[in-house]
Amino acid sequence: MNETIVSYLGETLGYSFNWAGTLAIFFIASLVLASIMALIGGLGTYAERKISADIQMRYGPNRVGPYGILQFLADGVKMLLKEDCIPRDSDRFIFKLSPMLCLVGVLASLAVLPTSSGFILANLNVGIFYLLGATSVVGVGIFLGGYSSNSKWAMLGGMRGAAQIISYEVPVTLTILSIVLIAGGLSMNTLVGGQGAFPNDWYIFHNPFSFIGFFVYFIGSLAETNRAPFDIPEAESELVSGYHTEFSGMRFAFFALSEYIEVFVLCAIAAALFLGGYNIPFGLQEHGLLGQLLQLAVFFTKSFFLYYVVIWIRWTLPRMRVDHLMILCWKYLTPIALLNLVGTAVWMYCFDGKSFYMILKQLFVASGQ
Amino acid sequence: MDVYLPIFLLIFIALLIIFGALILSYLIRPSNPSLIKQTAYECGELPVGTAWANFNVRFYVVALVFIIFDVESALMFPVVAVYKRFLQLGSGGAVLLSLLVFIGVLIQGVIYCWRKGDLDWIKSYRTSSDVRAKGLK
Amino acid sequence: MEYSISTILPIMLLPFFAFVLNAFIVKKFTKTAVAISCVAIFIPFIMAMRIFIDFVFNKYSSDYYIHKTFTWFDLSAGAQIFKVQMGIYLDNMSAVMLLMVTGVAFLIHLFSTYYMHDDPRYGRFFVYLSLFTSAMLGLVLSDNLFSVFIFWELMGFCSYSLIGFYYEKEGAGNASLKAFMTTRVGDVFFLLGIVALWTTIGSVSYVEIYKAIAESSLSSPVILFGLGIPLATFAGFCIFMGTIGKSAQFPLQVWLPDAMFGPTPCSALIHAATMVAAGVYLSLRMYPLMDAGGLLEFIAYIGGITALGAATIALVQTDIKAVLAYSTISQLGYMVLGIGVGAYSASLMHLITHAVFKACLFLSAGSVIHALHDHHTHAPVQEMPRMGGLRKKLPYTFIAMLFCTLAISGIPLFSAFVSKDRILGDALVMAAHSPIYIVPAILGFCGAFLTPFYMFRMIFLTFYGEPRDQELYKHAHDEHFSYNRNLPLLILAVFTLGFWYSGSLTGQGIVKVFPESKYEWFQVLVEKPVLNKFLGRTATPLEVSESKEFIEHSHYDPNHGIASEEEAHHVHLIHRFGAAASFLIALCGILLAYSMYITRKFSPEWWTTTFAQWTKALKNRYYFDHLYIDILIQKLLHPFNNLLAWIDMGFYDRYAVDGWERVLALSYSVARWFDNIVIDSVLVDGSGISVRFFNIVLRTIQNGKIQFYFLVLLFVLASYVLAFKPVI
Amino acid sequence: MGIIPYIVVSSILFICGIIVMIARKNIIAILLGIELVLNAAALNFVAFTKFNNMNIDGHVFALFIILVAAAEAAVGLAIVIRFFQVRESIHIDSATQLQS
Amino acid sequence: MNMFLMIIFTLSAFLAVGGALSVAFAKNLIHACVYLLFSLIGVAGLYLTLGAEFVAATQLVVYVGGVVVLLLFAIMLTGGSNLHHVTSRFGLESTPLMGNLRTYIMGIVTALLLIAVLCNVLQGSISASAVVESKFSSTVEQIGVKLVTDHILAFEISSVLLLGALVGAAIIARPYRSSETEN
Repeated sequence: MNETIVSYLGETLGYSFNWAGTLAIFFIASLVLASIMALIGGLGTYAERKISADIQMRYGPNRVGPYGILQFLADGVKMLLKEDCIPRDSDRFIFKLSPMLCLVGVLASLAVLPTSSGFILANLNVGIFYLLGATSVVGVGIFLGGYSSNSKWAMLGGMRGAAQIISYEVPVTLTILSIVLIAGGLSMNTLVGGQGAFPNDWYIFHNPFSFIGFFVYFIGSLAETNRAPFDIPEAESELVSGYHTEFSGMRFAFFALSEYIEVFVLCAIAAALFLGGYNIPFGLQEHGLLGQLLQLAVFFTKSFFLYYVVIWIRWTLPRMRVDHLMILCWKYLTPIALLNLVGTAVWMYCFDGKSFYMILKQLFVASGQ
Repeated sequence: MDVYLPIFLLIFIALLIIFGALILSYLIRPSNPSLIKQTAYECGELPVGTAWANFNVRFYVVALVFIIFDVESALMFPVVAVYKRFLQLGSGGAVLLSLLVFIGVLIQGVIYCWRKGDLDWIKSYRTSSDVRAKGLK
Repeated sequence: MEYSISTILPIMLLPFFAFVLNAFIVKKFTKTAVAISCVAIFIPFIMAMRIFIDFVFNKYSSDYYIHKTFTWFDLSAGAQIFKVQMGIYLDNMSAVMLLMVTGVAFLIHLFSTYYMHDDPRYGRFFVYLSLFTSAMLGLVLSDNLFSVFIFWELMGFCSYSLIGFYYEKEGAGNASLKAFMTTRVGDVFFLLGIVALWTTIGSVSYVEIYKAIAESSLSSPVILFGLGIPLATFAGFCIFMGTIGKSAQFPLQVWLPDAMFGPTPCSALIHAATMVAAGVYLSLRMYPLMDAGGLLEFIAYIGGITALGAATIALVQTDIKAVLAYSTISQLGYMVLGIGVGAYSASLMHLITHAVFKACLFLSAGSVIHALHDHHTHAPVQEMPRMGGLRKKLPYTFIAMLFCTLAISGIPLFSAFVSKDRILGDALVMAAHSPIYIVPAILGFCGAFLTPFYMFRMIFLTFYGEPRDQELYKHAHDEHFSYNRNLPLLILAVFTLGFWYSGSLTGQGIVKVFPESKYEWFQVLVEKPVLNKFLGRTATPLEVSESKEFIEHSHYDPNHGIASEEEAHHVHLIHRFGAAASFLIALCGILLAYSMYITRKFSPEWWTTTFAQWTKALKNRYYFDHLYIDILIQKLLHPFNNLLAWIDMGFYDRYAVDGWERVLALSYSVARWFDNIVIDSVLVDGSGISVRFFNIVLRTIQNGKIQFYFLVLLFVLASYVLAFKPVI
Repeated sequence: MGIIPYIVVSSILFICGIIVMIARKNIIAILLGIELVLNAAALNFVAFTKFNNMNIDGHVFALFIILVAAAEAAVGLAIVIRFFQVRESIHIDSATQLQS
Repeated sequence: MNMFLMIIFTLSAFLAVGGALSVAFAKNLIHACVYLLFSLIGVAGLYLTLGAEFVAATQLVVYVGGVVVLLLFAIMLTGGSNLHHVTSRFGLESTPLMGNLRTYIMGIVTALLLIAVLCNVLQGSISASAVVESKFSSTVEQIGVKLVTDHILAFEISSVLLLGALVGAAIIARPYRSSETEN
C-alpha cells in the first residue's frame, strides 16, 4: 500500500526525490486537489440548480455554455465584481476572518480524502479523527460570521448554526467510532482497505448496527453541513439568509464554496467508510496507473451518487423546526449511535469480527457438507 | 515529517486562494460606500440596539453536553482502534468490558440531562410533577 | 482448571453481594430480591460442583490442597512480627462441604419461595438466608481459625435474627436470645483457644497449626489454676467447647429445641443442615489438635451422652419440629462420637448424609405444617396428636419423609446405614481395644435403637391411622405437585439413598455395586490430615497463581493403620458385627413403634403412667433449662450481680466519687483565682489586642481579590525556586 | 533541532497565561489564561516524551490534560454564567464574597 | 526532511506564541478568544512536529471544536444582556482590560520573575537530560494499548470525572427556576 503520492511516484519512476522535489510534487498535488474541489464546489451550485429544476419541472440555467454548464463561472465572475460591503457596526477583524476560517478548515480536511490507494495526500495514522478536527473549525467560522455582522438575523443564524453543528457532531463521531471498531484503525487506508469491492464486503452491510449507522451518519452529516432539511441557520424564509446575511462578494463566495466542498467531503467520507470507497474488484488495483485511475473513478462515482442524493433530499423534504432538529439529534440519533457503538462492539466480540455475510456463508457451507 | 506536509500546504493554498481572490476583486470591484449600504439588514428599518444582546442559556447547555461527548469520544478513539487487535490476541473481553463501563457512565450523564430537560429545546425546565399535573388537566 | 482467587472467592462473595444488594432493595422490589438471592446461590452451586468434580474425581491426588493467603494487615515493627493473614484452604473435605452447603441451601431457597410466600417479611427472610449462606461458605473456605471465628459469629447473628424472625410471636424473642447467649458461652472458650494458639504459634492458620503439632511444639504446658496442662489439651478443649456450643452438645444443647421458633426453612438450613454442622466441621479440622491433646475419650463421652440423651427426650415430644430438633441433636452427638472414636471420614460422611436427610425432613415438616391450618385461629398446626392419616392428602411429602426416616433409622440401602453404622463399628473397634470406650459404644447403640422408634412414631402419628382432628383434616389442603414445594423434597429424598455415598450398597464393604472398585470414595478421599506433609511448607501467596502442590498420593490404608493381617480381619469382623447388630436394633425399634402406634398392641399410655417420673423428666428435658435459668442464673449469677452492684453503688460511688467532689471544690477556688488574674486579664485581653493588631496587617492582604492571592502565591513559588535550585 | 525551542515556546505560552491570569479583570479572560497554561504544560509533556526517550506515557498525560481542561472549562464557565446571573457582572473583583 | 520540520515548527511556534501574546494584549474579549484559537492551532502544529499526531488531532477536536465554541458562547452569554451597564463598542461590559499603570508594572515584574524562574529550571533540565530522539512511529495504537492496560483506571475514572463535570455544569448553568414567576 502506498503511503503518499510521493512514495508512489518514487516507486513507479524509480527515483528518489530530494526535499525540493517532494515539496514541488506535494504542492502540485495539493493544488490539483484543491482546484478539483473548488471546481466540484462550483459545479455543485450548478448541479443544485439543474437538479432542482428537474425535480420541479423547470429548465434551470441553460444560457451560459452548453446546458448552462458554465453558469458557475459566470457566478464567480459576478462575485468578483460585487462591492465589498462591511456593516458599520460590525466587528471588522472577525468579519474578515470568519470566511477564511471556513474555507481553510474545509480545505485542510482534504488532506486525508482517500481518493485512491495511491493518490492520498497524507495517509495520517489518525486520518478520520484529523478530519473531524479540521471540519470542526467550520463551526467556529460560522459562529464568528454570524457574530461579527452585528445583525440580528446573522446572529440568530450563527448561534443556531454553531449549536446545530456541534450537536450533530456527536452522533456522527459515535458512528465513526463504531466503524473504526470494525476496521481496527484510524487511518483512511485501513478504513477503506478493510472493505471489498462488492457490496457484501462493504461496512454498511457488515452487521445490522453499521447498516443503521450509515443512515445516522448520513443524516448527521446533512445537518453538519447545514443542508436541507436541516438548513435552519440559513433558512431563507425565517432568517433572511442566516449567518451570511451581511456578507457580499467574495466573502459570501467563500462561505458558499466551503459549504459545497464540505458536502462533497462528507459524502466522500460516507462512501469511503460505508460504501467500500475506492475498492475495485478482480485485482485491478495492481495495474499501476490504470488501477489508480479506476479507483479514482469508482470513488468519485460513489461520492457523486451521494451528492446527488443530498441535493435530491434538499428539494424533496421540507425544513425542520429548530426544536425538532435538536430533539432528533439528542433524543434519537445520539442514543441510536451509542447503541450502535455498543452493539458493534458486542458483535465484534461475539462473532470474532466476522461480517454478516461471512457468517451466512459459513452457515451455508457448513450445512452443505 | 513529509506525511504532514500536505496539511500545511493545503492551508497555504487555501490562504492563497482567499487572498488571491480578495486582491483580484479589490482590483476590479467598484467601491462607493454609503451610510445606508453599511447598515445591517433589518427588513429595511434602521437597526435598533445591538445584536449581541439576546443570547440564550440553552445554547450553552447544548455546547456543554457536546464538549463532554467530544472529550469522551476523543478518549475512546485510541481504545476503539486497538480493540480489533486485542480481539485477535484473544483478550478482547477486557477491552470490551472497559469500553462498556466507559459508555455506561457516559449514558448516565445523557439520561440525567434528558430527565432534567436540558436536551429539550423549547424548554420549560419544568419538573416532572408539573408535566404530570398538565397531563391530568 | 487452575484455581485462583477469582474462581474460588465468588462462591462466597456472590451470596454476600446478594445480601448487600437485597438489604437495600428488599422493601420495594421483593420479588427481584428473592430472585437475586436464588440466583446468587445457584451460581455458587454450579461452581462448587465444578470444584467437587475436579477434586473428588481424581483430577488431583487425594491429599492435594490449595492454600492461598493474603496479608490482611501487617503491624510488624522491626523484629517483632505481627502479621495477620487471611486465605483460602481448599481440599477434599472443603470441596465436599461446599457442594453440600450450596446444594442444600439452594434447594431450601427454592422451597422458601413456596413456604414464605405469603409472609409479610418474605423478602427479609431471603436477605438473612443470603447472609447466612455466605457466612457458611466463608467458614468452609477459611484457612485459619480467626476467619472461621468471624464467620462463626456472623452465623450466630443470622441464627439470632432468624429464630426471632416472628418476633411478634410469644417466646420467639426469648428463644433467639437464649440461642445467642448459650452459643456465646462456647464462643468465649473458642476465642480463648484461638488466643492460646496464637500466642504459642504466632499464627492460627490450619497449616501452621498442623505444622506445629507435627513438630510437637504444642506440648509445653500452660499453667492454669496451678495445674500444668499441655497447651494442646487446653487449646483443643477450648475449641471443642466452641463445637459444643455451636453443635448443641451435651451441656449446652438447650438452645436448639427453642430455635424451632424460626420459620421452618431456616430451621432446615441453619438448625439442621449446615450451621450446627459447622461445629463438627471445625472439630474435624482440628482433629490433630484434639488427638495431640488426648481429648478423644472426652469427646467420645460427650458425643455418646448427647446421642442417647437427646434421643430419649425425643420420645415424648409431640411437636413435629421438636422431634426433629432432638433427633438433630442426637445425630450431631453421633458425629461427635465419630470424632471421638477416630472415625474421621465416617464422621464427615454422617455430616453430609445427615444434612441431606435432615434438611429434607424439616422441609417435609414445613410442607405438612403449611398444609394444616387451625380452623379457628388460622395458625399453622405443629402438634402431632392432631394429625394423622395425612398420607393421602400429602403423597409427595409422605414419600420424601418416609425415605428420610428410613435413612435416619439406618436401614440398609439408605445413607445413614453407611455412615452412622460405620461410626458405631469404629466405636466397637475402639471398645474392643480399650475398655474406656465401652460406655460410649453402648450409649451409641442405645441411641441407635431409639432413633428409628421415635422417627417412626412421628411418621405413624402424622401420616397413618385415622385423622384424629377431623375438622383439621377436612380443611387440610390437597397437595399438588409444584416445582418449589415438592421438587426440593424429592431431590433431597433421592439423595438419601446410600449408593451416592458409598460404593457398596450397605457400607462396610459387604455388597458392592462395582466389584472391581476396592474402596469407597469417601474413605479414600477424606482422611485424617497427615501431619508430616505440612512440615516446612509455607502457604502460597494469593497473588502468585499457578501453585501446584501435588503431593504424592498417600494410599488408603484399609486396615485402619493396623499392621497385621489378622488384626485387620478382626477389625472387619467387628465392623460386620456392628452393622448387623445396629440393623437388628433398628428393626426392633421400628417394630416397637409399629406395634405401639399402628396395631396398638402396646399402649403408649401404659408406658407414660408406669414411668411417670421418667416421663416428667423427659418432658422437662432433664431439667436443663431449669438448671440453667433457675439455679445457675438466679441463684448464682444474680447474687454475684447484686454484690457487684453493691460495691459499685455503696463503695465506689460513695467514697471515690463523692470524695472527689471535695477535691474538685478546692481546685475550683484555685482555678477561679487563676482564671481572673492570668487568663482573663493577660491572655484574653492580650490576645484581643494582638488579634486587633494582626487584623490590621492581614486586612490589607486578605482583600478578597483572587488575582492578588495568585500573585502572592507566584512570588512565594518563584522565590522558592530561585532560592533552592531544583534537582531534576 | 533539540528540545530547547519547544521549551522556549511553552515558556512563552506559560508566561502569557500567567500574565492573563494576573492582569485581566474579566473572569472569562482568566479562563483563557488557564487554557494557555495547561497547553504549555501539555506541550512540555509531549516534548519531553520525544526528546527524553520516555515511553508514550507523556502523550497519554497530554490527553488527560486536554480532558481536564475541557471539563474545567465547562464547569468554570457554568459557574461564571451563574455568577453573572446573580451579580450581573463578570468583573473578578466583584467576586470577593462567598455568599451572594 | 529536516527542512520541512524547521519550516513547520517555525510557522506553528510563531502562530502559538503570537496567538498567546495577542491573548494577553487584546482589548476585545472575543478577539482574545479568536487569538486563543490561533494559539491552540499552533500548538497542534507543534504536536505534529513532535510526532504526536493523535494529541494534535485531539487538540483540534476538543479545543477548536469544543472549548473555543464554549468560550464564545459564554462570552456572548455574559457580555450581552446587561444594557444598564456601560457597554463598549461591541456591547460587552467595559472592564479595565489591562488596567492602569500599577497593573502594568506588576505584570512586567511578574513576567521578569517568571522568566528568571523558567531560565533557572531550563538550565537544570537541559543540563540534566541528554537529548535522545526517540523513533518516529504511530502513536494512536500505543496510546490505545496504554489506555487499556497501564492507564485503565485513569481511563475509567476520567469518564466519571466527565460525568461529574456534565452534571455539575448542567446544574449550575440551568436557568433560574424562579419561584416568583410560578407563584
